[in-house]
Order: sequence, then structure tokens, then C-alpha cells
Amino acid sequence: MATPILQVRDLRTQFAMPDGIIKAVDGVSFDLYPGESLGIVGESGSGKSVTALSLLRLVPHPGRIVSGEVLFRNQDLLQMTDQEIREIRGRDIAMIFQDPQSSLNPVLRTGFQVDEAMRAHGKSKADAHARTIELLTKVRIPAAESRVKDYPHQLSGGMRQRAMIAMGLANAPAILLADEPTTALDVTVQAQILELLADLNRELGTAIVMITHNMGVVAGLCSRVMVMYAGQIVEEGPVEQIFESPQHPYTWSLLKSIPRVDALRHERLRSIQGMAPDLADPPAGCRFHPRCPFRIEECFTKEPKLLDVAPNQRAACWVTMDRARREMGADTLIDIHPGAGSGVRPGEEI
Amino acid sequence: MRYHVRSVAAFAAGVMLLAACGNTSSGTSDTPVSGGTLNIAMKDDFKTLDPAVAYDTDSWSVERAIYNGLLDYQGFTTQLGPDIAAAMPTISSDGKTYTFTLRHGVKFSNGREVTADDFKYSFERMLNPKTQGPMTGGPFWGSVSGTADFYSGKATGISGIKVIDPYTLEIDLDSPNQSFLNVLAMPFGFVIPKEAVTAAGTDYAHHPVGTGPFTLATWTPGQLLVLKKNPSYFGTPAYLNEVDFQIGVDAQVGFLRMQQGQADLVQPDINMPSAQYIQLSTDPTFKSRIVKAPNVDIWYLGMNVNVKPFDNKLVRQAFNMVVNKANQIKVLNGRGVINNGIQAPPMPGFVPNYNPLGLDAKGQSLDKAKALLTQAGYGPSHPFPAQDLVYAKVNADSDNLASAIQQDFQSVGITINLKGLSFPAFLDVTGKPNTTALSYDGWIQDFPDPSDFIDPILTCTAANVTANGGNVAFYCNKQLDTLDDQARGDTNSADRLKLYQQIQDIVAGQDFPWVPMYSTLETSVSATRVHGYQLHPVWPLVLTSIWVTGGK
Amino acid sequence: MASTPAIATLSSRPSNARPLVRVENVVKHFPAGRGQSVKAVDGVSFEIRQGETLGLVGESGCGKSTLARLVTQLIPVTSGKIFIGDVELTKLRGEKLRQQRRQLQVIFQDPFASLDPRMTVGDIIAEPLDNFKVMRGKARDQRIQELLRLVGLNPNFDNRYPHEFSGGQRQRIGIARALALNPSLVVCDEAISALDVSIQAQIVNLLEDLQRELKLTYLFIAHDLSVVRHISDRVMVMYLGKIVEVADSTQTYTNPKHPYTKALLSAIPVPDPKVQRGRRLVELTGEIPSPLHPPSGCRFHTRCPIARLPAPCAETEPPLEEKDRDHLAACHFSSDV
Amino acid sequence: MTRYIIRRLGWMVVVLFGVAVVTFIIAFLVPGDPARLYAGSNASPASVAIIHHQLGLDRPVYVQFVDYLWRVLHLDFGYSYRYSAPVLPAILQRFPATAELAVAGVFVEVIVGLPIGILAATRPGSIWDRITMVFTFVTLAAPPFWLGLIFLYVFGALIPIFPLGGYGNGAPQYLFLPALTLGLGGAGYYARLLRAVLLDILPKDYIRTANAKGVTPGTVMFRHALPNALTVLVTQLGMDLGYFLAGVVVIETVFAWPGIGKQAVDAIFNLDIPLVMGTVLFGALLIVGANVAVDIAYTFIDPRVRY
Repeated sequence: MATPILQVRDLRTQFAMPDGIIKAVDGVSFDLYPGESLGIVGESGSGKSVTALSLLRLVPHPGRIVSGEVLFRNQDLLQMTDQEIREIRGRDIAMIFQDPQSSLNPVLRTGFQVDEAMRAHGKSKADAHARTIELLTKVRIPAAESRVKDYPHQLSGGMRQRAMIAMGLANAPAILLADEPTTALDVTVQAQILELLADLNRELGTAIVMITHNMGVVAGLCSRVMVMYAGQIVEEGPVEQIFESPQHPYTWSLLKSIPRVDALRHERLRSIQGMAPDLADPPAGCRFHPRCPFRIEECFTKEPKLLDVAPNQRAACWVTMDRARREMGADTLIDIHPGAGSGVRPGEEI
Repeated sequence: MRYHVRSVAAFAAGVMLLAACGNTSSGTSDTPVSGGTLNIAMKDDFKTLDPAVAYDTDSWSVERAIYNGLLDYQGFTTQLGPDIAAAMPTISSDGKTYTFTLRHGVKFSNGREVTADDFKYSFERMLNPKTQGPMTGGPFWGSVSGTADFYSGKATGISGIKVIDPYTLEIDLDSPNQSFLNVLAMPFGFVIPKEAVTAAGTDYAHHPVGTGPFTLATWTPGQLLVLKKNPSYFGTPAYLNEVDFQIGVDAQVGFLRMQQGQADLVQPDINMPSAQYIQLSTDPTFKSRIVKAPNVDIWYLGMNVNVKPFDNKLVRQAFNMVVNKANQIKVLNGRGVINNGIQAPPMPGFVPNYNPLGLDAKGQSLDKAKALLTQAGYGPSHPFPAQDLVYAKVNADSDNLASAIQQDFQSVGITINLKGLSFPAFLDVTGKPNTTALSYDGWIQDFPDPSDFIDPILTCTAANVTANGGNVAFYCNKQLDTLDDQARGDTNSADRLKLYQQIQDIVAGQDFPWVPMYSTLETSVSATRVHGYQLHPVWPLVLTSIWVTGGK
Repeated sequence: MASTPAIATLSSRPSNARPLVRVENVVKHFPAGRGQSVKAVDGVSFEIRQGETLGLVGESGCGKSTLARLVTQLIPVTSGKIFIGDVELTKLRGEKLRQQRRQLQVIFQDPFASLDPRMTVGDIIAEPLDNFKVMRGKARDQRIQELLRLVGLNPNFDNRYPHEFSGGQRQRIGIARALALNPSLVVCDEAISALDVSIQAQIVNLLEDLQRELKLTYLFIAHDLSVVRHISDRVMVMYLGKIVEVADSTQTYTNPKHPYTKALLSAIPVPDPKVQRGRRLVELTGEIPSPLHPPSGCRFHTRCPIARLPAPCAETEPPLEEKDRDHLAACHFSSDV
Repeated sequence: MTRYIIRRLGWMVVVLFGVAVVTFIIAFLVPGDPARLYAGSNASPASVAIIHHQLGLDRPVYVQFVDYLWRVLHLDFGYSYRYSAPVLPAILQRFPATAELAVAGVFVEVIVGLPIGILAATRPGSIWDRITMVFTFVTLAAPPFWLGLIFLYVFGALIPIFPLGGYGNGAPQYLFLPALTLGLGGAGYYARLLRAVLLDILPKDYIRTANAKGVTPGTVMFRHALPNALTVLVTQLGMDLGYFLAGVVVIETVFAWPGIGKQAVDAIFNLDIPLVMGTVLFGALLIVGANVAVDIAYTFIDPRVRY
């Protein structure tokens, strides 16, 4: 692949809360290549949204980026002045959000809000307006000329998200950060939006960072995927490879716990026992170890590094799935209980 | 407690005593100069300038400058003299017929000369129930022949008011009344021209026309009332060209304005609240500008003789020995004198150091009070029932005065609960029989004659009402009424005053419907450019003696 | 995928079991001002069989949550009848209705919002027992412990407060409360939608285990079709206040008889890139019409890829009829789907 | 919209009727005889009784009330007992002064309160936030009477740059101090309100969206955040305006401002029932009117609101 357009190095974002410092993003590093579609998956609280917000320095109060680099075209976004980062936002790197209902300003006309994305970056009013209609048409909003005058509440959920996407694409950004853009939508609308994003990715060459908790969304849209757990990346690699042969027990468990609509037989779901750790006081060693079926002694104390486990695939784990299968008969497990495979320290309660 | 309330008629009499000491006047020996404008800061707007209706000191302050009656007080005294009348009236030997000769050439400000018809018109209008004036229905004027028929509508005019010729007016009374000349001098007796009333329609109150030293130039309700000198005034012209009443100015702000030279007088007709009095008495500029004069008033606790436990005379007598009157005056910052009787100090017939119960210097005799209460059957086995003291909350002093009373009674083991009411509510509950047992009351004279201290507030007639009574003790003693009737008609002033002293003995030394406490001193202050400002014993404000130097 | 032993195959329960709940032509209209009304549920008939799990799917606004509240009589019907066993619920009022409702319990979506933060978990779980004065004292405490154990929580946690629990644990508390009175029907109204993926699976498994142990009947409502398909014996699909298809779960998914069902299924992403990229989306044009003014004829005709217009689709409402054995659909052209 | 306004006007009549009933009842429950005050407290019982009759106060209460309503329907609010003048002209004569003060007071509230609220909300927890909160606390807690006197003392007497009260026919130098006094207390409240509302709005998703577009902080505040705060502010403004219009008694008293509030208080002290009722009805009309105006304003501020 070409040179990365975005390089994130050791990003750490923390929230100072009354009961401690929440390490929401804790040492995240990754590269994004031009035109690719990268999925970031994880459950709520895994730090995937905060990662995306950190890239554009949009972390809400009381969050703070405490260290790291975000190199965009070799410039560190974290070191820029407020003015400089504002110029990047929406022009080079755009972001769209989960809930189009709440993410559009209810008192401003939809067209105006799309216009504004361009006018904030120097386009004239007339030009911006013409391009807005073009964009709305492109994201398949029917009768765009009249829709620009509508307020967000006059649009359906799907149309609102299309308008958001139009806003994101307004300045033909190099990168589009999409934070759970379909979660609030019905499945039929979700499918349309995902198709739209895939088309835009193909046609415009915009690199898309798709943040989602839905494995199916990643499977359909992304070429590469990063799995986050407790503020860290635990596994990363090409989509096919990760789904085919996940090496981190968390990724593996996650895939096993999702019912599939195309299942031919009723299989009992394999749930991951326990719950996500408290990020104010994360577990020592591997953060997944309290819930991991294959943990060994090292997992309790030593933090695993994100290392190559296969070509292009990296995982942060002392016991990758290959080893778990070999040594612990992973695939014969009926339920995924902590330490079930290794027999190390079994039997905790939920 | 009618004190400090705008709608109350407040009068001061007998001011000569203090005038002689020279501290009722802020004037200097400089020669008066004409011209200039006097600025007066007033808290409230004027109610009305219709003399038939107005019964409050603010309105009277202005009316006195606009109108004249037959008689007026001479200078700053309580001595009556002729005003529009050319001389004092001739009174028939039976004391019932008064004949007035009018001056020639007295003109209303509209240019027309005043005649006897104008007085007949003015009096009849003033007494006509349709005018809705307070003199309708009997007070003061009830002794004029034919008023009863006039009130009831049987007669279209008052037969006792007769125009003999344009300059001669005769007034007939049903019975002799030694206070009637004072009544004639009240603002209700001011003369107004019929055509002005007709022209003003229903709003004569705002379009007054009179004969006085000033005329009304403008009156913007809530803002400003301007008087201009009347060039055709028949008497000695005023020095001032103009008087501006700045309306709606709170007293605090009024004094600020005075310090800034924007106001010359503040609320000239009422006592200032204690807080301001203290403030001004320490101000280097203004402490020497403070003038004081005794008010003709009496403050007392009224005990309803028809209500337990005050139906027992022993209890009432005991109560008369408990109140620390000196302390009441202390609360008023010394602006008052102890009074154990029912007449005010400067009044004719006043008995100095009157003390029928042998009270101490504070007005107390606690041991005797306790003995009387025991005699009345109260003691440890039968404690005196707690009493409500009803009083009007009119300013910051009201509560303090009442609390002091509460403490006084605590010392003889009597519990007093304070019941402060708004002024209207206070008037309402104290004016109804069998409603209020104990109240903190005051009476401020209508005119400087002892009869005004008896008739409306201590007679059987005044007690025999169902509402709005002035006799808050609902006290009725036939013997007192007989003496009072006798005094009213007695043409010998020395005998007459003796009769009033007898009445005082009955009330304060025998029957005890009241606990008399004190009479107050009026206090006022003027700016340094004001000269000739004096407190009048009757009038709330006399403008004709004032001249100003410097300023506008 | 690696193979694991199947715990229970689909349609393992008899399809001709006695119906526990019978819903006959139920209508629910909500007034919407100016004399209009939202036809949230507009003439729906179905039955829930003893011991089965009936899945109910549809997009937001299709009326599925309203239907859930109607079945449990949390809101009254506008017209139609609902029977539980032989008792006509819609006829009952007051105390009689309250007693019948013991059999019908609901597990709600938001486990946090539905638990009173000032009550201990024990009191929350025992609330239905207290309401119906079923048991008190020691028996009550034992029942609380039993229920906590049943849903996989430490029985000694009964004195704790909801905020001390995670989302998944709270949902277990919600389930324990629903089970307190031994209900015959449990309505799961988006009961797992707010949970994280890894926790969802715990709860789904728990619900399945409980059903087996306690012979429960479920009406399982969710917008996640994968989960519905996983847990349900039969699936019912709603569109704009109407049922468009009811069938055995496998039938519905493998052989849909209604174009809407087919479109819905095609839209669900499969978490397998190889499979997902080979799937074809049946795209639906336009938006869901307003339930204030539903389209004439077949309500789906405005978005239907196979509709024949105007007749019959825009003119005649297709009845919900058996297209195959035990497979009902409301479509004029179900054979073309 | 038209239907809505008609409906609201209908309600207005109902509200005003209710207000009339309640005021009338209260006026009759308050102890004291208006005739006594009208005649003067030294007036004799007989003359009070005659005036009582003349004023029609001896008729049954319901007769008086029906008579009152009937006259009000004909815009005849009766005669003031105290001023012997018709009530409605008396109110209308004084209303312009009150209106002027009310508008100026609201203006001060806005131009002082909003910037402070914005400052506090954009830097929560900062020293600025604390300073502004102290300011708002002080202005909120300071009794207007006291504040007015302080202003008069400082700017009228100590540094005599403003007149010591008075109306001056509405000249700006007369208006300044009363408007400031009136507005400052409100400004503190507005600052708090706006801070609270903005602290609620600023974390909203659409603000994040605006920031993600790269618009300037000023645009985010003034175009995205403030318009969303407007409904709350306008509600309060409307209430304030109505309240101010209905008469700001204390301020008018301190500053010798010839408005309807001062008049109303005098009327209450003097049991001037026709004037009290007239003022209350007039004030209620203004408050209800302000509320209707606010509701109509919503449709311009928030496109989601439709009637």
C-alpha cells in the first residue's frame, strides 16, 4: 500500500471524573491509507468513538488528549493551533455521527447546514448552495432543491443521515470519520446508507473510518478492521482474515456470540461471561483476562503488545487463537467462561 | 394609630409656645425677596383638590394655597380671624345665628367676584350626599338648620344658609355650637365658583378654581403638580412665583434630592420616620434646619368596655398603671411628651402635669396595678387571660412601639399577643363594636378645639354605631355627654374649659376607657435656601411666608 | 464455522399446541388531533401457542410495541378481542383484569429506566409479590433468593441498589421481577436491544434456559432480526399496523412469502465478509408512509418491488392467508417473492 | 396559526374572567371599608355610611360583581375612589411610563445578562465562571429597593451624573438608573439561565457536528447554540416583559417613576377597589398577551413548533 494518509501514534485520551481518571483511549496506534475503508469495532465504552473524536480534537469536556501524535499529511493535528485544526475539520477530515436526529441543528434549515460546511472553508454562498443541491442529489435525496429548505424534523431518519453524509462530503475530504452512522436507523435504511457509503468510498476515493459495534456492518463495508477493547486495540487486520481466523480470544468470542440471520441451525450462542472493565481502574496485564477463556499466568500481569500474528494481521494476546485451539481445544467449548480452556483460576462468579 | 398615614388629617395647634422659643422657624432675619420656585418632594400623589371631598393633609397642603374660606387662623396661631369675611361674624345672643359680611373685590382666579351665593352654593354642594364628601351626613355641620331635610332629600337647599345680599351671608344653627367657627375655617368651607364645577363636569377634583395666593398651573398625575402665584390675589401676595410638587418621591430619595439642592422640602406635613430623623439630626448641614412643633394629638390604648376582661373597671385602672410611657417616647427618638389625660399639651384648658392616678415619671405604678388585678380576681390560681393588642402597621416604628407595650405587660405577668394589621383593616376592626378588646390608637385633631377630642371619640353617640366608629372603647357615660353638651353651647370660654377638664377627670381618673400615653412632636426640615418656613398649628403647609434665595 | 452440538433444533416444538393467547381483529387508534388518528395497530389477529416463542419484527413505527402493550392490556384496545386461555381479557375491568394480568409480564428495553433507583433489588423483584399479596416474610425472602439464583445473580445481592449493577445484570433483575409471579406469558419488548453484543448473548441464553425450565411462552419483540430469528419458533412480521407474514422461523427466513419480509432480511448484514459481499439487497424505494394516512389496498404497495399497480395491489387489501402449511402471508403475489 | 390565535384569545377571555373573579373576591375579603378610607379616617360613621351607599358598597356582592363585569365589558372600569377619576384613563395615562421602563429593563437584562451567561457557559468552572456567578448571585440577592437607593446615592448624589429619580418625560438620563436597577436583577437571572441552558446545549450532538465542520467558535455560539437557547430565553423574556409591564412596584417607588405599578400599590393601600381591579385586569391582559406573543414567537424561533 501507499503511504498512510493518517498516522496515529500512542494516542491517549482521558476523562477526569469525580471517581477517578477514565482512560478512555489508552495508547492507540494505527495507520489509515488513502481510499481505504477501515472499521473500528468494539462494544460501548471500548474507546472507539473517543478515538475518532480525538483525531479531530472534538473530545467533549471533561475529556483531554494527554499524549500521542495524529499525523495527517505529516502534520501533527494535536499540535496545531485552534485556527489550524478548524481548517482541517470538515475540509480534509470530516465526521458524521450516530444519531442524525440529534446531530443536525433543529432550528437551522438542512440546506444551510450543508452550505455551512463549505462556507466555513471559503466557498461563496452561491457556490456552496449549488454544490449543496448537487451533494444532496448525490446522496439520493429526492427533490433536493426543495428539501434544502426543510428543517431536519421534516426529514425522515434516513434522509437526515444522507444529509449528514452530504455535509461530510461537502469539501471532498480525504478522510470521512463515520461514528456509528447507522445504529439509530432501521435495518432497511441502514442497508441503503451502507451501500451509499461504499459507493462514495469507491467513486470518490475518500478514506472511510467506520466506527461500529455491528460486525455485520464491518463485514459488508470495510477492507480492514481494528477491534478495540477497554481503550486499546486488541486486534487488527484485513476483514476477511479477521472474520475467518480471529487470533484474539475477544474477537473470536465476539464473533461466536452473534446470532446470524442466515444460520441454518439453532446453535446456542456462546456468550462472553463477565462485563467490560472499569476504565478508571483497568485490570493489570491483559485487560481482557478476567473474561478470557484461555488466559494463562502472563495474562494477569504482563500487558501484551500488538504483534504480527499473521501477514497483515496483528493481535495483542499472549495466547492467540491458534495456540488456544492447539493447546486448549477452543472449538469444543460450549460456553465461554473465564479460564475455561486453560483451567487457570477457574470458577469466578459473574 | 393614624400617624404617618397619608389619608389622616393631622393638625398641630398651640404652636406659639414653641414659636416663642424660635425653633419652629428656619427663617432668618434677612429681608424677604420675591420670586423663585420652591421644590417639594412628595411621596404620594394628591387625592383630590375638591375641598368638598378632600380629608387628608396632602390635599389640604395644596388647597390651602388655592382657596379661601370665610375665616382663617391669623398668622401662625390658632386665633381665628376674617379671611373672605370682612370681619368676624356677628353672633346672635342665643348663639344660633351667625351673620357674615363679605369683603368686596375678592375674585376667583377666573376673574369673577366672590359673592354670598358662592358660599351658599359651595356649602350646599359640600354637604350634598351626591358629592360623596365626608361632611355629608352630620359631622361638624349637623347643627346648621335644615341639614337633616337636605340630607334626606326633603329640601333642595339648606334653610339655615341664607343669602341676605351679595355681601351678606347668614347661617342659622339649631343649637349653639362654640366650635362652629373652627368648622367654618376647615377646608370644607372653602368657596368655589359654580361655573368651574359645571365646566369640569365630573372632574372638578383636577380642575380647581379658587381665590387663593396660588393657582393650579399643571397637574400631571403621578409626576408633578405646579402652583403659580395668583397675581390678582386679594391678600398679601406670596413671595414665591412657583411651587413644584415632585410627586412619587420616596422620603429617602427626597432627602437625597434636598442634599443635592433639587428639593427644598420633603413631605412637609408629616413626621419623618425615625431612621431619617436620626440621619438628619447628625447631618452637619441639616441638623440646624430641623424644626419641631407639638402635634395636637393623643396616643392611647383603647380598652373596649363591653368586652371581657375590660368590662371590669379595676382591670382598666390596672392597665393604666402598667405602660412605660417614657419608653414609648424613647422609641420615637424623644419626639413626644408623656400625657396622662385626654387633651393635648398646647390646647386651651390643658392641665400641665396632669396625673390623676399618681403615676411615676415613666407613667407607671406597677405595685398598684398588681394589687388592682388581685382585687379584680386575678392571681396565680386565675391568671389574667392573654390579650391581643391590635395595632396598625404603618411604618418601622409601629412594631417597636407595640413590642414595648408587650414587654411592659410581661412585667406584671400579663401576656400580650401582637396583632399588627394594615391601616384599613385596623380601622375596620377597631370601628366595630365587640370586635376588638385592646388596641393602640391615636387621635389627631380636626381643628384646635377640645370638643374635637370628645365628640367623635368618647361620647355615647360615637359609641352607638355598628361600624366605622371613632370611639374604639365603645365608652358611654351619660354624665359625660351632659357635660359635653353643656360645654358646646357655653359662651363663657373659662367655664367652658372647666367643663372639659371635668370630662377629662371622668375619663382619665374615673372610668378609664383608655390608657392615655403621649402626644407627639412634629418634625420637619428644609433646604438652606428656604426662608420663612414655619410649622403651622393647623395647616400642614403654609406657603405664603416662604421665600427662597439662590438656585432657580 | 466450527461445529458445535446443537442444543435445540428449530421447530422442535409441536406447531399444533393449544394457543395460550388469542388475538382477534385487534385495532388500536391513537387520537392525533384535528379529528385524525394514528392507526397504530389496525386489525390484527394471531395466536401465541403454549410454550413457544413468537417473534415479532418490523421497522420502527410499525406498531409492534403498541401490540405488546395491547396483549398485556397495559392499554385498552380500540376494538377487537384478546383471550388468554378461555378468558376474554378485553372484557375484564378493574380487579379482575389485574388478577389476570399476573399471568402476563413484560421485560422492557431499558433495564435502568425500568428499575426504581431507590429500591433494593430484593424489593424490586418482590414488588409483584407485594402487589398481589402473594407471600410475605420468610417465604418472600426465599422467593427473592430463588429468583436471583434463577437468573444467575448472587442471591446475597438482594440488598443492593440497581446502580451497583451492570447493564446485563440489571436486565437479569428485570427478568427476575417478571418471573416472580410465575407468569405464563412473558413479553420481551426490545429486552436485549440496549445491551452490548457480548452481554446480549448471555441474556438470550438465559431466556432460552428459563423457557425450558419454567415452560414459559414468549412474545419476543426486537428490531434485530438476527436475534429474533435465533430465539423464535415462529416469526410474525408487521408493516404499518398490519401483520404481513407469520410462519415458522426457518420458513420465514429461508422462504419468505411477502416481499417486505424478503427486503427486511436482505438488509440485515451478516457478520461474515464472504457471505455478506455476495448478498443482494432488495432495495425498498421511498419512506414508510405516515400511519395517519396509510396507503390504500396493500399498505406495502408504495414501496413494493413486485407490486402490480393499480390493481390489485393499490385497490384490494390482501388477506393474511395460508400460503403454505402453517405459513401465512398477506400478499397478492406471494408466489413471485 | 390563525385558529391557534383565536383559541388563545378565547382562553385569554377565560383567564381574564377568572382573574376578575379572584380579584373581586379578594378585594371583598380584605378587611376594611373603602368608604372609610375614601371619606378620611376621621370621618364620622354617618358620613361613611352615606358614602358607602353612594359607592354602591351596600349592595349584595354578586350584584356588585355582575355590575362590575357588565361595565368592564363596555370598557368602563369605574371610578377610582381615591382619585375620583375614571380608572381606565388613569391607567392608560400612566402606562407609557411603565412600558418604557419595562422595555428598557428587558433590554438591560439582555445586554448585560446574555454576554455574562455566554462567558460563564463557555468556560465552566473557570475563574470567569465563578466571578460571573458571584455577580449573578449578588444581583439576584440584592433587593431592588436597596439596589435602587444605592444607585441613586452613588450616581445621583455622590457623583451626580444622573437625576435623583423622576420621569423627566422619558428623557434617557432619567430612564437609565431605573432601567439598570430593574434589568440587573433580571440580568443575573438571565446569566444563570443562559449558562444552564448553554451547558445543556453545548454538549449536544449538533454542536459537535458544527465543530466538526470547522466553523468558528463564534458561529458555533451565535448561530448554533444561542438560537436553541432562545425558546427558553424568550419564554422568560415574555414573562418578564409581562411582569414588568404589569408594573414594577418597587422600582417605580424608588425612582419616582409615574407608572401603573406605583399607582396600583397606592390603590391597594387605599382600598381603591375599582383602581385595584382595573390595574389587575390590565396587568393580567398584558401578561396573558405577552404569553401569547411568546407562543407566536416560538414558531419563528423553533421550526418544530407549529400550531
